[in-house]
Amino acid sequence: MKAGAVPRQERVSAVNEFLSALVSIMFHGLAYAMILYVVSVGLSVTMGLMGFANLAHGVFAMAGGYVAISLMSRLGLSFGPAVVLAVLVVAAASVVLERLLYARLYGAGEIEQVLFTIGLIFMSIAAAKFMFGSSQQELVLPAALRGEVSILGRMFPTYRAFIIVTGAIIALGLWLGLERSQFGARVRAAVDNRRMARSVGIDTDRLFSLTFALGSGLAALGGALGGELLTIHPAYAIEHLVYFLTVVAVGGLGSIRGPFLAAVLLGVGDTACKYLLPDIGAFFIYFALFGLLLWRPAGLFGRA
Amino acid sequence: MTVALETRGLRKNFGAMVVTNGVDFKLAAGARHALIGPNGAGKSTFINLIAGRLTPSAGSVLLAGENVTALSQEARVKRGLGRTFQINTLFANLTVLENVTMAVSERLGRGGDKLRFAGSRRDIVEEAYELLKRLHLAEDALRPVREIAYGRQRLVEMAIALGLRPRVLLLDEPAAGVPSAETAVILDVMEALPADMAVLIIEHDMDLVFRFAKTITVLVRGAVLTEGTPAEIVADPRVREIYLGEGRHG
Amino acid sequence: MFVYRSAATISPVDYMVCSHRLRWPELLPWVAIIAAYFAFPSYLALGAQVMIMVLFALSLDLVLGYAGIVTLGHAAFFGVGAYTAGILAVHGWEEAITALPVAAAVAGAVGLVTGYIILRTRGLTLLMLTLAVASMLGEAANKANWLTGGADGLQGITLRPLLGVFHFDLFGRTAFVYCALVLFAGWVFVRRLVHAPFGRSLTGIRENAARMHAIGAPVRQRQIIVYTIAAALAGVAGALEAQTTQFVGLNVLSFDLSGAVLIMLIFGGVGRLYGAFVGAPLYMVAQDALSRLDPEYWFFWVGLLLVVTVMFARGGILGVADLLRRKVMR
Amino acid sequence: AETVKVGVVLGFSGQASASVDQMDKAINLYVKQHQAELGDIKLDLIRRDDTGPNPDMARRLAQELITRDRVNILTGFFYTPNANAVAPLATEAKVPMVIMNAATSSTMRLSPYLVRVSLTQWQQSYPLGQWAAKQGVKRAYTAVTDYGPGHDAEAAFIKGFTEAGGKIVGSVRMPLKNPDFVPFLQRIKDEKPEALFVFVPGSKDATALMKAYTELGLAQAGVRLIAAGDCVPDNELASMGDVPPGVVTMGYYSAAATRPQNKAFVAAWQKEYGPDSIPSPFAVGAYDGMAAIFYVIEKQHGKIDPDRTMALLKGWRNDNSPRGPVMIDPETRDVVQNMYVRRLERVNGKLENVEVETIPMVKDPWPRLHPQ
Amino acid sequence: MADCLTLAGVSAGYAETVVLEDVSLTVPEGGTLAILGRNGVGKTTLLATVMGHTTLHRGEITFCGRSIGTTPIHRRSRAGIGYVPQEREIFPSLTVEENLVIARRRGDWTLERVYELFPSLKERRSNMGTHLSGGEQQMLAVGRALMGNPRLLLMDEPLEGLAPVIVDMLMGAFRRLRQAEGLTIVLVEQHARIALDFADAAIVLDRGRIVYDGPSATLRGDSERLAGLFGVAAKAASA
Ligand SMILES: Nc1ncnc2c1ncn2[C@@H]1O[C@H](COP(=O)(O)OP(=O)(O)OP(=O)(O)O)[C@@H](O)[C@H]1O
Ligand SMILES: Nc1ncnc2c1ncn2[C@@H]1O[C@H](COP(=O)(O)OP(=O)(O)OP(=O)(O)O)[C@@H](O)[C@H]1O
Ligand SMILES: [Mg+2]
Ligand SMILES: [Mg+2]
Repeated sequence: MKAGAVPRQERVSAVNEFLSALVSIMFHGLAYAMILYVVSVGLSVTMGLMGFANLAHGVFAMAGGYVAISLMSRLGLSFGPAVVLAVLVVAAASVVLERLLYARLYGAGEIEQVLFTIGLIFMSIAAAKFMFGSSQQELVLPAALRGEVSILGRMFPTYRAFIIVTGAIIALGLWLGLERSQFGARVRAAVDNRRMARSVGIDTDRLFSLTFALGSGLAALGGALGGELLTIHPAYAIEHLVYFLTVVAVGGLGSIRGPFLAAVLLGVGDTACKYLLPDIGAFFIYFALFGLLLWRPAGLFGRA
Repeated sequence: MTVALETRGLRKNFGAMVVTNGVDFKLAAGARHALIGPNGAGKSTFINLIAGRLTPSAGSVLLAGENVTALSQEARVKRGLGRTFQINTLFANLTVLENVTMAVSERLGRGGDKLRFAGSRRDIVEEAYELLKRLHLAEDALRPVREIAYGRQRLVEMAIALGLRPRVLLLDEPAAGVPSAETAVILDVMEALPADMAVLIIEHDMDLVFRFAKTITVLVRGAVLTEGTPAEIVADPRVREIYLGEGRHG
Repeated sequence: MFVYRSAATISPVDYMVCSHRLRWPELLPWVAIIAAYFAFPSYLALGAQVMIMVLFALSLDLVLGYAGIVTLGHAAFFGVGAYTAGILAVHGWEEAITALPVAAAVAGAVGLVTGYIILRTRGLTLLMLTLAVASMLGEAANKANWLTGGADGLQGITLRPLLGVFHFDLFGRTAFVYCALVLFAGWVFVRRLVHAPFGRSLTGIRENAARMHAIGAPVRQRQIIVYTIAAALAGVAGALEAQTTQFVGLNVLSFDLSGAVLIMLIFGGVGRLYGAFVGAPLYMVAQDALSRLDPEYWFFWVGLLLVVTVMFARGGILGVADLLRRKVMR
Repeated sequence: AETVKVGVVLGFSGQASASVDQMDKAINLYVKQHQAELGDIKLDLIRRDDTGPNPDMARRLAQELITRDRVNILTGFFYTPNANAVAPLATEAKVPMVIMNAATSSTMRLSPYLVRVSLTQWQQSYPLGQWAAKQGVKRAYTAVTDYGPGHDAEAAFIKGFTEAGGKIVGSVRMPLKNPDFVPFLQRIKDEKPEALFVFVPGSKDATALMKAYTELGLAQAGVRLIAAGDCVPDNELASMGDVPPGVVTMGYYSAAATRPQNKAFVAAWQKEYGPDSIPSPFAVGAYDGMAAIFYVIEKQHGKIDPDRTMALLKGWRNDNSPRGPVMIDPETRDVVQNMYVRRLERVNGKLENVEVETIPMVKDPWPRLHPQ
Repeated sequence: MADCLTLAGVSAGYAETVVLEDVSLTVPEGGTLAILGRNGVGKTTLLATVMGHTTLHRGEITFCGRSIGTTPIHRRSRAGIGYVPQEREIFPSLTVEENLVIARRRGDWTLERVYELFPSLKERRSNMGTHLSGGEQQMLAVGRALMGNPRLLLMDEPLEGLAPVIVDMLMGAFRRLRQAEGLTIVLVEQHARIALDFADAAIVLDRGRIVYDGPSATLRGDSERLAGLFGVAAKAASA
């Protein structure tokens, strides 16, 4: 055997190592991204389409998580039905909240909306703590989602693979169902000018209730599905707020595709940065936010 | 004749659509000039290019011989350019008087004063009030703009521009939405403007145009179709076909 | 906007010329502060902190209320001011009063630079950029252990007695009076500013930037200037905090603080100069009282207070006050 | 009768409310159990919420407690910066201050009126480093949260580990606001060290970290997890999922400890707060803090003199603590206690920190290594 | 012919402010009514009141025999009232086509037909609503109202900012609409001549009250009376 053989082998293994690092960055990044996406796209809907600065969006995600977990632990439902039911429950509850409170603030300035939603966050933190205690809740995954699966010759947690697939399906569904339908246009019309929208026959109240339910339902879905990754605890809404806002801002307000791309960028970027340059890990998100927003102030898919 | 405003090969496109297509245009000091043309011909765009609200894709804008193409809107205003907007662009929550005072105090370079109270310059407020009186707006002086009728808001548009005492005044459909009776007010005011002020007016109200303008440019699809006196323009069959229509204004 | 009803008797010109005149209710905060000093000698520490927040909220009002720039990162400047004053003191500059202008200058410089970069954007984008600026500064302060003490906080601040006579006492008397005087100066300055043409033009920019351009106002420049001024003012507030607490922790740069000052201002009323004077004390006193009654769940009640305020008191406490006054005058 | 006022400054709301909740429960439990010992001395506990790492607020609250409520003793202090900000007041007002949690070594030097009953990072991570090396671990990786206590833990572990002959193959500092630890652990998994030392603040982060450890199968890949006790708070174990057994931590208290003092404590706790409630080390810190405070009150018959109090506290010793013997070093005023090597195991289907080795009466090594 | 729109003793305004006082009028099905009057007399307020944008203080509004005084705005629209507001109120975040499509309701008017009427809109179909010239926005506002296939069309100065040829074309189109489809039209217009030429009946408002109500022919021939009503003599004479 020639002398050069050993170094070549080493080189091959270095390349392999690099590739496998890449695969795992992509994998974990995507899993994280999908949860960010599902929650944030709901915010993109309420904030972008409806123009409501809903900082309390995370509350609905948290509620989704709590409801799903309670359904599982107290009523013994299994994961799937619990998540679906949680989404329905939260969406329904959000409509009540919307009719009673949010609706009165549609005309108000964003400043008022900010104050109101911060108030809601405070109340939700206290309420969650009161009802469920201050420690975090464990989401018990069904056996099928535990353990690892092999992807491209590496082992990966099944749960995360599941998240990635589900997230992608939801994204596709939303894109087909929302971005390409008239629904979005109607909502935007209603936000631009409520009176005129009504004058062309749009029932803005009903439309807003529906939209709001959709946004909060998505949040609940993200909260419940992602409960294992972004754990459910009373301060959930405030803790992840910056991430949700970032995804929406970078994606472009009101867009459905935008947050997807933004979530992937941020999720994978964040993961890559933690993996490769852990010491500046905390800065990544802000650098990314800074750079992306200065480059495209309206977000990746925002309307100018 | 001194040229107050000139454009050379001015061009603007939005994406693939060319809205202003190489316009060479001159406005003499003291001119009373009208710009007419079909809807979407590019008249407002032309004004926006001159005022610096839009950046041209090519060509240049000269104010009193100075090339101002690269300058900001505010720099052009400082060099004597004033304009109105076709679609009301006002401080809706401020009073009518505040709206106009704002313009006057910017003209006098006082707008950035930080440690002197705004009210300490009574002359500024008085000048603004005088303008309101001329435009028959005095009774509404202390009402927030959003509460007054649309037609009167159009007059506030005009008052703000006049508060700048520009050497070149660009008026984008000042009479649109102003009832016939009040158009007379606008006409009066315009006719009383200083003789050396160059005025370019866009208007679809041909009565007003023919009474006021000494010269007219017809813009079609972003390019100058023809230029001439009112009589020449009315007589031009192309203009009648494209813009004026038959049987009227004859 | 004033009630134009009362203007019927005087000419519009007179009315506008007089609009900056000092009205008696404007002196109420000062009466209250002096009264508080004598009436609540055991609450002076809280009083000093309230006044610092008032000054901080006042600076935010310039940006948010007058210039219409919504920011979630105003703590950046407060923090920079606090760290500046703190670091100066740790390194031997133990004179408090002269440290204030330095803190203002440093915070102002940060405001100028960041403002220059981010003020070209609007809305949510701007909001996120302000947040990013503050967060990056916070992370940097955490990392720069050697300078800031990192998460353990900056220790070892000692100050010479003010004017060589008044040392910062345990009861907070000196701190109270010191903060009150600085706040007074800040108020005089801000009041001048907002009643000056500059302040009016900020309103113009907020209302309709397109028109401001068209009347020849240098819009961006004015925005950057007001952002810088507000940053400097926030820096002074931060410096006061560092000096009266004699400690600086990472929280001075936190999102929580940015949020808190925003809440206080909106609670009081935005864009009306006195929102800060009403919002900060009420909010802080409410928080203090509620947290004493119910240390575990007090923020539920604070949240409820905010929600109720928004529902029934648009425009904050002062907004309601205005409304009531108008009703009464009818 | 005398009244003793004790100001308790803790973050009842805010990020660490779960841990503070434990402390509050412990305080109440102690008072309930021992009230009688005070006789007719009235104990007035005044709780104030500093809302989190909020030094200015903590300082203001302490100031008010001192000037307005005229407290005799200050206690609580979850966060180091808060304790640090209050320390000068303790000196100025001569109010003894019993730190129930904040764990940065240098804090003690800020005032002669401080004592600490919890622990220091050095006290726990330094011996852990030594222990690990002695177990034959050659190559270790450290991962800590990027803030003061994390830095301390990192330095302490590395010092202990390398002094005993180990080698550090890599170190990473993870951001404070960090929802997902998987990327860091994946990287470490790829590096294949023999052991991974971890410090993260308790509660949420701890659970997230343990989950990531489980999910990635680090144990199966041959990476042993050795951690500061904060990573496995007893009260959070139930929500950590299928953590593979064998995680080793160093800590001063485990609810699973079998010594009688602890059994009695846990029994009393569960009687009070329900059978599902499990006391955490935070609780024991607060519990012992109350013990120290009760001690000085009784000794002085309710007439608290600051200097006498400090003299009493220096050298105070309690053999009845649930954590085993504990005392205050008269010199540094810092806590001296047994440190336990614990292994995470499933006992009757529940995860527990089983004490496997005791390192008796550990002093904080930091002052020795960092002379003034 | 049945009455399409009736106002009986209507007083309306903004919040507490009363602008219209005791206004009564009737427009028969397929009829056309011109509303004239000076600046700020309440013309816009009148149309807005029918649409439900204002506060109705007193009186009754009947549309196709049904009282609609308290009906929500969108139901009025769905019942067949189309509205072209004075300030156009194009939805800025929608494209031209979206502006039209969201107003679509079953009927003869389709996207194609609107584009046929205003070919320049078709060219700009994917422009954002406010990236249109003033005149184009006006066309869009009219087109949007037509998309709803109304039985009653309320138009507040729909000709403002339109080129003379387009004005001619549009007025012609309205005439055909009225004849072919029996559309009822209420038109506010500053140019009295155009309005009076077009409408069967006219009302003149002054400070919120009706000061003339009758056939437009009467006014058309009587420029003195017109001038007396609201001083448009100069204008009318010059036409
Ligand atoms: N921001 C923009 N993006 C794309 N197209 C635009 C934009 N602004 C204007 N246009 C188009 O440019 C053309 C010229 O518009 P402009 O406003 O200059 O017309 P105009 O001559 O003033 O017409 P009008 O008399 O109706 O006001 C129009 O067809 C318009 O749709
Ligand atoms: N939002 C409002 N709040 C209070 N008053 C208003 C409001 N809008 C209009 N007004 C007042 O109502 C009166 C009638 O206004 P309206 O707009 O109906 O007049 P108009 O006849 O349509 O005038 P124009 O010819 O200028 O369009 C005016 O005096 C106006 O000041
Ligand atoms: Mg135009
Ligand atoms: Mg009108």
